[in-house]
Amino acid sequence: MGRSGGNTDFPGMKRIMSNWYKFASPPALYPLVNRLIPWFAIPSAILFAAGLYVGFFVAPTDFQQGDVYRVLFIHVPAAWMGMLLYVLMSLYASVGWAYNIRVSSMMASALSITGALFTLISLLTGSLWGKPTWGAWWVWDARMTSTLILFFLYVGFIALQTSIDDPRRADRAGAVIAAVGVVNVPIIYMSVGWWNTLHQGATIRIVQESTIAPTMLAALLIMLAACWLYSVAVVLGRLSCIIAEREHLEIA
Amino acid sequence: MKANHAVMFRWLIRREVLLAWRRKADLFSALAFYIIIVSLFPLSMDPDSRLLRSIAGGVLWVSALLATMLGFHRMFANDFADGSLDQLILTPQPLVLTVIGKTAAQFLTIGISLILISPLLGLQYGLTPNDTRQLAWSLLLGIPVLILLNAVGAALTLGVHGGGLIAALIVLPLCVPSLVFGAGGNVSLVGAVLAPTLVFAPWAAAAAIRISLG
Amino acid sequence: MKANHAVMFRWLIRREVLLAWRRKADLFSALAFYIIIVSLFPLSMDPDSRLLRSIAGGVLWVSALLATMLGFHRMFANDFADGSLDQLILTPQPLVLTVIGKTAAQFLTIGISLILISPLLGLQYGLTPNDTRQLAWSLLLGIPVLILLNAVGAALTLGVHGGGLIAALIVLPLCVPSLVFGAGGNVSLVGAVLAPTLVFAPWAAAAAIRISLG
Amino acid sequence: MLTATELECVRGNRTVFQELSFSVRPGECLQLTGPNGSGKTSLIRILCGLMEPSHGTVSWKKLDIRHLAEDYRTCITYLGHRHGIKEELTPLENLQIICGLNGTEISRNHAVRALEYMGLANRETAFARFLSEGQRRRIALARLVFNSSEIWLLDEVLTALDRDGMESVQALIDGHLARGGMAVVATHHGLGLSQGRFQRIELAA
Amino acid sequence: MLTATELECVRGNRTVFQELSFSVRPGECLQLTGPNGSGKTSLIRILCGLMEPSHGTVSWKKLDIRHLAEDYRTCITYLGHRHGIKEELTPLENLQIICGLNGTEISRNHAVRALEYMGLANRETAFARFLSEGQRRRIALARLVFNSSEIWLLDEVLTALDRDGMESVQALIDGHLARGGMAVVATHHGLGLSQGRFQRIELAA
Ligand code: HEM
Ligand SMILES: Nc1ncnc2c1ncn2[C@@H]1O[C@H](COP(=O)(O)OP(=O)(O)OP(=O)(O)O)[C@@H](O)[C@H]1O
Ligand SMILES: Nc1ncnc2c1ncn2[C@@H]1O[C@H](COP(=O)(O)OP(=O)(O)OP(=O)(O)O)[C@@H](O)[C@H]1O
Ligand SMILES: [Mg+2]
Ligand SMILES: [Mg+2]
Repeated sequence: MGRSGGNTDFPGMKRIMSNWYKFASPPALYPLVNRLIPWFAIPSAILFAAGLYVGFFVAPTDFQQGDVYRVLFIHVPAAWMGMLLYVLMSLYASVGWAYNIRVSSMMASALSITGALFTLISLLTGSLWGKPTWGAWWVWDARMTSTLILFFLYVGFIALQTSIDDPRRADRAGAVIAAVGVVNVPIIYMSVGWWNTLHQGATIRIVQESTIAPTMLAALLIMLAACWLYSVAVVLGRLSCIIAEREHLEIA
Repeated sequence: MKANHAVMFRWLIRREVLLAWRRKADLFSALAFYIIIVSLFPLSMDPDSRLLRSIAGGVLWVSALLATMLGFHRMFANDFADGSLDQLILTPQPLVLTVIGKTAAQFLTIGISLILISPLLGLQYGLTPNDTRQLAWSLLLGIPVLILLNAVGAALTLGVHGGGLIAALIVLPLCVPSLVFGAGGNVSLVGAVLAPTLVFAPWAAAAAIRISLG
Repeated sequence: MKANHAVMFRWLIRREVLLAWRRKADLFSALAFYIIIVSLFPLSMDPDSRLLRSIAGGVLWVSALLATMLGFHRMFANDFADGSLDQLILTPQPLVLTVIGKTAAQFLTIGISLILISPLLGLQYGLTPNDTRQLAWSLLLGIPVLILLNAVGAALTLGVHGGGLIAALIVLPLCVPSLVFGAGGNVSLVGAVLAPTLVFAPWAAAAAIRISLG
Repeated sequence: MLTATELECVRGNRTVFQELSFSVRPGECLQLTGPNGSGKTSLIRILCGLMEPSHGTVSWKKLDIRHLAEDYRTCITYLGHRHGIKEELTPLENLQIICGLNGTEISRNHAVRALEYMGLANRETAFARFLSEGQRRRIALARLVFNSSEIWLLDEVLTALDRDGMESVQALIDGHLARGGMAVVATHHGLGLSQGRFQRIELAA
Repeated sequence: MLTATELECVRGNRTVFQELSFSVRPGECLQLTGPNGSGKTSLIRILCGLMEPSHGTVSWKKLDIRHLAEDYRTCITYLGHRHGIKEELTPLENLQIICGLNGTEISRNHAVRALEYMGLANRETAFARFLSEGQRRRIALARLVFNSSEIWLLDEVLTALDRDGMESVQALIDGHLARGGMAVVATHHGLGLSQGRFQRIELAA
């Protein structure tokens, strides 16, 4: 009764599962994971350097906002990564739960921290940016608000997992909440949007330059790629730590 | 066997209501809490009627949310602590039915009383009868959502220390849509949120309980 | 004999802090809970800066009250349930000291962190540095009051006899003055409430514990 | 017939027991003994399906209990260390509710007789909160008096009971076995059972 | 010398016992027996001052314990049905803290030795949450190993323990009596004590 992945009830499923299990057994993956890390870490470092250079020295000064706008090169990719990683996290968690693949669940835990971090960065850079542009550290703009809530979702997930000390249970519980969360994310965004348009008074439209200078766009894209590679590297790193910790736990 | 489910379900409801009745204290403190929070705001700010009316919906909704939070993480925790959750799980009834029964009972006790008292509190904020009616409706549809989401949170944090708070953490962000729509006075949208919650939340909670006892 | 009191008190504090540390989740989630609640209010109303500024005090105070309440009613209940409260009472230390030790520990862990985070949240409501300072002060003086009153309530509700009702009905109203003064930003009045609470609440709590164990 | 095949139980990171296979036939009682921490409670929880064995299966009439789910639960009665008695309810309410929840409703005066049998005469309507440790335990046990489910799973069933208490419980188990029921009992005390075939599993620490 | 004079205990509206007088001398053990609900726990709680007798007094060295308060509490060690073990703490922490709280600090390796004596070797640093019922009970009992307070008040001390567990507890009580300590023990099991003068009070239901 404890196992909740309905799939295990089909005859034969057990065998397939146990194969999966062997195939995706953490110890087997451990060395591979470690070998992969530098392949993502180094390129991301290079791209960061490049992106920041282009963004802060090559890209032209914005005629409206002056140089403040350059925060965008960190802010926007961070915001996007934040959202993306949440979806990924839920995916990994659910798969790990349904098919009982430990690595997948560990992956979810690893993703949660990085995702939360990016979201936090987008919040911080956002409000850094908001001060000069909107004259306030914080504005209840729809996008900002929903990002904030996304951050809370991350926090809930992390809090739950850290507070449960049996790893298997933590994985499964996390999967449930991640699944519920990811279903809710669109509804939340929608509701916040509705709320924001309900009180037009408060909405601050983020003024969109009609044409972003190509160098700006380039810088943005480079930074985006850099963040991508960075996340992969960091997540793999965290994954290997988690594996090490848990396997060690099981050996001891 | 199936024939019996009705009987068992009746016993479950009877149990829950009886317990709620014996624990009047919890019920009352939830209500008292609700009333105090709601009455506090007019006290803590300049009594300008327009201002008050504009925050009424929000204050009532958030307070309702909090009042439900206060009690509900104990929904399963008590039964878990004294071992009767084991017994509930081992009844021939599917666990989902048990969850539904417990949440229903919660709604019939705390939920209803919160809803009934709200119009009175609305008066403090000089709500028009029309606004009041709308608010009551939105609460009537919204509070079940809050209860169901709380059930999931409570189930996930069974036996976890500080479970109550963590449950709150998990649940609060999920409550945003119903909060926004409800406080915004859009009853139909609240209903739209309720429907899927009614369908999925009990299963999620049941799964969560299984996981927690693993 | 007296010489030992210091030692025992140190062990008491060590115990409480160690437990708090083991239940990091508790502390951490009390904070997150506080932050979330504070951020939810604007979602439920018209987020125009003037309105927000005018309710900021109320919101932060109510949320603080909640964040304390959610955790603290377990303050003695846990120790009661597992029998360690009996042990605490039977230590050679006077019961009042034990109560003071526990509440102090609570303040040092959850209380302080709530106070420290508040100014940040003030930003969301566009509070002026001046308002913020005032708010922080009122919380610094007010949260001890909330904790102490909660301690009394928790002690009364031990073992959930009919006492629960009385506790809720006594404690919640007692919180109202500090809430109103604090939310109204009147620091000196909050201080005026704190003084007597500091003196009497621990005795009341100690007495309540004795009564509940009867 | 209740069969366990190659059960393995891992709690945290330590294997509590492995390769445990046995079967209990109608009219048979399986007594679990062993030092503290040897896995009696774990085993019983696995047998009722509250816990997953890390390996191996439990089957009832040749079917895995995981698939039987409700059909299996109708056949078992479990009493654990923590005896799910609600302190806010009276013994009578506790008993009637737990029976009702299991689909075996029991009339008020049957309930009263069951409680009397367990030595709670004229305490039926006091709140369980006001009863002593052993008396609460007796409420939980009163469930067994008119209980006809095939499998009893009893953990530390004699704890906190006085002599008569123990005897009446033993009498109940006897009767159950005589009716062709099965019982799995974890206990540190010897079970002075007269009737029924016996089987003892000694779990190692 | 611990003396009880004409104790009466009324719980709710029923008199549990009345006119109960006895005294326990150094090196003497008072065993409380009696059916469930006969008042053993109540009596012990009265003897530690956790409960007020509805009539009568308990005195220690001729002084009413109500006036002695702290000075009395330094002389007693109480273990109840519910052994205040914190599940978030390790056995080691549990033991050291409870000793420290009673003003009798105990060094780490004394603590370890006490736990080993109670059969918790190499489990000292696992969280109590992960221990079995009996193992938790043993943590609470480890307190008695290096305990020099004059009066031990033990309620249902043998519950949930296996054979060895019971024996080591009995050995502890023996040693305590031999050192001239006093013990009041409520139990349903016979106490196989060799040493020390005995006294048994049989409470009626
Ligand atoms: C889902 C989350 C977010 C996304 C996808 C996002 C995306 C963007 C993008 C694409 C821009 C470029 C400006 C434009 O052309 O629109 C921008 C600007 C900005 N964002 Fe965000 N952002 C997010 C959250 C936030 C948050 C949380 C804050 C503040 C806390 C924030 C504050 C700003 C500010 C101040 C600007 C500049 C506004 C202006 O150009 O006038 N954003 N954001
Ligand atoms: N809180 C209470 N309020 C009222 N009556 C109570 C309370 N607790 C116990 N009693 C009653 O007091 C009597 C004595 O209880 P007590 O726990 O002392 O018995 P006991 O000898 O310890 O029983 P056991 O052997 O089961 O532990 C019992 O009949 C019980 O019904
Ligand atoms: N929640 C848990 N997590 C990890 N390990 C556990 C947990 N509960 C128990 N254990 C370990 O599993 C083993 C078996 O525990 P179990 O409760 O089944 O023993 P038991 O035979 O019932 O002991 P007792 O006779 O004391 O009741 C013990 O060594 C214990 O340390
Ligand atoms: Mg056990
Ligand atoms: Mg007793």
